[in-house]
Amino acid sequence: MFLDPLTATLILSGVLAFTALITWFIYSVVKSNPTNVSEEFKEPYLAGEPTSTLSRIDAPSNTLFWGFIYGLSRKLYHYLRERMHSGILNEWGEYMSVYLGLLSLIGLLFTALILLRGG
Amino acid sequence: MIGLNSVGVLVPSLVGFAFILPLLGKLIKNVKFFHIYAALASLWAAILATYNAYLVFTAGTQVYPFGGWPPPLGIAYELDKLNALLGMVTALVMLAITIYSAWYLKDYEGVAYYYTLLLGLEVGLIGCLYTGDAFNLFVMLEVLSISAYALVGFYRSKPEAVEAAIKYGMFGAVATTLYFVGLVFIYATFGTLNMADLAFKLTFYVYYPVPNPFSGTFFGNPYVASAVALALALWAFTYKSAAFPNHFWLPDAHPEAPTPVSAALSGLVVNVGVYAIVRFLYTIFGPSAFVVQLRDAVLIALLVLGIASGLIGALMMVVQEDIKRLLAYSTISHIGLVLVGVAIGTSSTLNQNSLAYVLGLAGGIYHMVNHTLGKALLFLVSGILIALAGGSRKLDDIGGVGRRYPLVSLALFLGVFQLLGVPPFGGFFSKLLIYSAYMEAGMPYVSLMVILISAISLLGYVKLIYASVFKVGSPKVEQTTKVSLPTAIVLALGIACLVTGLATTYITSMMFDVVGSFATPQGVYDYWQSFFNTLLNLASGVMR
Amino acid sequence: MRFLKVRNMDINGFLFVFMLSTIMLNLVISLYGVFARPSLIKKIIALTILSDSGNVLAIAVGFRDWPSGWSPSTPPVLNVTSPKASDVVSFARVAVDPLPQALVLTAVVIGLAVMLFLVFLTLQIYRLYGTTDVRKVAKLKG
Amino acid sequence: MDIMYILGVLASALTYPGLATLWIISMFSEWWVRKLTARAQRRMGPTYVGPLGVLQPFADFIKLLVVKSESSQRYGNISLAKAFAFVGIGALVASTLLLPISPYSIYSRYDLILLIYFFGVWVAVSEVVIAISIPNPFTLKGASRYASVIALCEPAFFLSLLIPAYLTAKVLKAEPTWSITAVVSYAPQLWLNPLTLIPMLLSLISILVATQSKLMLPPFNIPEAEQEVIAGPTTELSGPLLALFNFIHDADLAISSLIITLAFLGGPYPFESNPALGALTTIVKFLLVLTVITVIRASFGRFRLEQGLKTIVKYSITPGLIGLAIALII
Repeated sequence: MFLDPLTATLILSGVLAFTALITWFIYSVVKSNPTNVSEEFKEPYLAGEPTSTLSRIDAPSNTLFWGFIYGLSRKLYHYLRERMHSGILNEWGEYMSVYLGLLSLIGLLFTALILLRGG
Repeated sequence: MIGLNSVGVLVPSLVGFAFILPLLGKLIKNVKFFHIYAALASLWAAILATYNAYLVFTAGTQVYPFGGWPPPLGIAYELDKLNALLGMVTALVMLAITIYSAWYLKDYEGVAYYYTLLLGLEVGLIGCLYTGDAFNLFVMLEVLSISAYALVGFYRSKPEAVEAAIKYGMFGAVATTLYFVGLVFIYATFGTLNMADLAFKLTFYVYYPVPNPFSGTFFGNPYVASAVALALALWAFTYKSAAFPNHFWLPDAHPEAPTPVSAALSGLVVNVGVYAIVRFLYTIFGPSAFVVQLRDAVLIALLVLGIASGLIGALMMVVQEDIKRLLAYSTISHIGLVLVGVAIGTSSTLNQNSLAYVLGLAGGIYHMVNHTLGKALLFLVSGILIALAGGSRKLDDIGGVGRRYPLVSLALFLGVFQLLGVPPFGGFFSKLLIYSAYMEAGMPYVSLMVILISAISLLGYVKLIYASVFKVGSPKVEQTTKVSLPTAIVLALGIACLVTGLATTYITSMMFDVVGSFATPQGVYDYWQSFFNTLLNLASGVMR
Repeated sequence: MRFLKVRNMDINGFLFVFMLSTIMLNLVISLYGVFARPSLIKKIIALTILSDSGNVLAIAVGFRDWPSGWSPSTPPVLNVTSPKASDVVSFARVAVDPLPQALVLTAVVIGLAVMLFLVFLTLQIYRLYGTTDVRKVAKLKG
Repeated sequence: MDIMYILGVLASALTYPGLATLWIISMFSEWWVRKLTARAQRRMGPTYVGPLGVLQPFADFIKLLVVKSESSQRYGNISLAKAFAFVGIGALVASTLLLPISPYSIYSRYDLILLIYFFGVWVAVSEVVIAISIPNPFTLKGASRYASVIALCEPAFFLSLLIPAYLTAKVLKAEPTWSITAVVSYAPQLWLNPLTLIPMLLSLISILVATQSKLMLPPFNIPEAEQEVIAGPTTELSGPLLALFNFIHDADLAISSLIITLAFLGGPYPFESNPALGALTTIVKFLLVLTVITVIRASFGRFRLEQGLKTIVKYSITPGLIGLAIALII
């Protein structure tokens, strides 16, 4: 049926919620076993190693996207963090004044254009 | 003849509420009084702003000339649907923030000054939005800025806070001064600073050149004046709205402020910059103004800047280790998206495809509202998490406090979904409008950039959710901290996020109305028409 | 350079253009000062120059009819108790425009507040960091 | 729009092309991929249940769901994981309704974006949340790896669907614009026109690589360290939850292949008028796409994460961008 995108999204969201509810219902009917929290499963699964081999269970959040940050875009991030967002007011000022210069240049070019055309 | 009305009374009464506070602070020592006082003042503002919005949406544009002076001579507030709507959202979110402050500062002694500044911030915000006078916008921008600088440096013995405040304040002062210089050029050439009057004169300049004392000189050339004024004003407004490359102050300033203030700064103050950009580029230097080529060039520059800030904000989110700093970069990213939305109105788009024009602007304004709700919510949640984790803002120290507070986590999820823009949250629909606008305008690569920005920012939000809800840490949970009041507030904001999505058909048509009131020739006509009506009424009163 | 031509270019016109150019130069120099000088104190001084240049520019805008004649403009005070229309017209021709002065008055007051605040922050920076060099005041980054 | 229509949509969400059909297709796709991979590696693959073991995935699924018990570790939040699993399944079902394969399919202008958000974003968010809600160093690695890949392959997926949509709107002036339905009806014409052939080819390459990476199939399921378990995000999942996660993953595979089949290979073309023959053609094309994906999967080794990400940029985003540039020019 042809709908406008907003209504279509709302209907599809309704379908999402409805299907999720139905799936949950089917799941709770089909699954008869209770949640098992026996001793065997209490610790995280570390391929057979005991938890004590690790100093911490979780990963520090800054290593979460190591591959994305250091693998893919190391140069980009180096530029963004060390050069651009250096925290030094004057280095920010360079970027800002370039932008101000750009806006002034647009204004100047426009004015020159108009005046040359004899406005 | 022009008595007190709700449009005119809101800002002055808030000024009164704000400036009596230091005096009361000397007299009354009970901290609770100030919490209640500030909440009541905010409630007053919220009721009035909502009533004003109701008035504008039912009865059309409202003009309030202060002191009964006819508008181009005196200052006037002019409310069309755009600023009425934004004013209502601002006042309501400020109400939530003020109530939240009562919890946040429950052990703090000097609350009188805090609330003076917070109410001053609200005065600045609503004043900036309501005013119909370009110079009054400058004054209100300064009121807003001074409150904001002071609130950023509120913890004045903390080196980082003072550093952030001076970094923000130093260039902020430059920005507002440059805007003032731009206004001088406008006044010299057009002889007026009233926005509606300017819109009128700029539209009809080609047909009826206005003579001015400097006609024929460089100084009095309207093209020169428009170019200078637009360049300087735009620089100042992009500074306030933190668009790349004027965004540097934001990730320093917003996290260092007290958390409720961060929510106000990130959710509301940046909106004022965008609002001013929109007002200048669509109402004053509107599509029918005589400086069309200049306007097109500026809009294309804004589009590029919007995409750049979106990308940089999203990329920088991924590497943050501080929860509030992560949210601050997310603000930059979203303001970029809003700018992408409102930068659609080049003359070629308008002439070839007015549907794209309306869609893009509606998407931009809608996204502004959505971002306000989502970002205020997330900052307030971050305040709760930080308090529970013993005061550290590091993502690692927060270490999954959220898993012990399911309602707070629920609010966090709602806010993240709003900002990530998944259906059926409001953030999705505003992005949908922006996508469709650029597809309609035959620029699908812009839509591609928007989806790239969204996809990269997914990483940042995953990091946020992971660190605050799922992480297995051993955080120092402050058992004594009661969080029922702030939890109720963030849940209310979360519900608001859902409602902006589920009621989207109404809200979208409302946004189209809003766009019609400030960006279409008819809307601009109405804008100066109501200005002239007020002028004529007052003038006939004087004659009598 | 037609667009730089002032009506009746005489000594006053020349002075007017000269003043405008000076103000523009001042604006640019002060912008350089704010953006490029490392010391916060120097930045604040440059900022003062910037806002004062803006104010002078505004005042200059208010001078009605200056470039054209030798007689200076008069203050915007109407010295006739019951003015006729002709009085108002001649007054409007010779009097200074009062509005820029009102604007400047407001801007000066606001500028004072901002400047005081920035000076206080700089003092606090000096207390906390022991320097006002912005290259060293950079704890927040990334 | 009346109540009967809504009821019809809901019924369709549960039967065809919704939940039930999706289950069958995705289990079958899993079998097809497993069998082909096994044969390519000179193994037998599933054989026990049903002819050629075709019912093996069904049996596995039911066994995991019904017989095994739910287990939770100390840090896990199993109910949240389940909630997001259901949401993920809901999102997949909702995205099947956008494909023009049933009388109750929903289409609108810009429904391309709806497809991306329901099929891409919601599913990705669900999978990530399922993984991190039961924390463990391996699941975290898996989840962060998945999120990193998604950050690049989501735009690539969008880009490669954008090209045929743009071409149908611009060259063929088809209505509704930017709709997957219009793309499906007009895709074969784009292949026949030499001007639009090149961007279509580029976007096909782009979407194949994007699908491969979106599903974390080899070569994109990258081990970070030697001792890492390959399971990645599913390390801590067991019993019914694992069944749900596998279902999401298989359904993701099935729908991706279906999208490629419909949007690029024209679905029932050239037998649109004959329902039976058309359905048969669609099925054959669907199996072809699955086979191609399996062949790519079987013939590559694994990449490290940064290699994988660079591959997406090189072989998915770059051809997509070139294709878009060509599409914008012509």
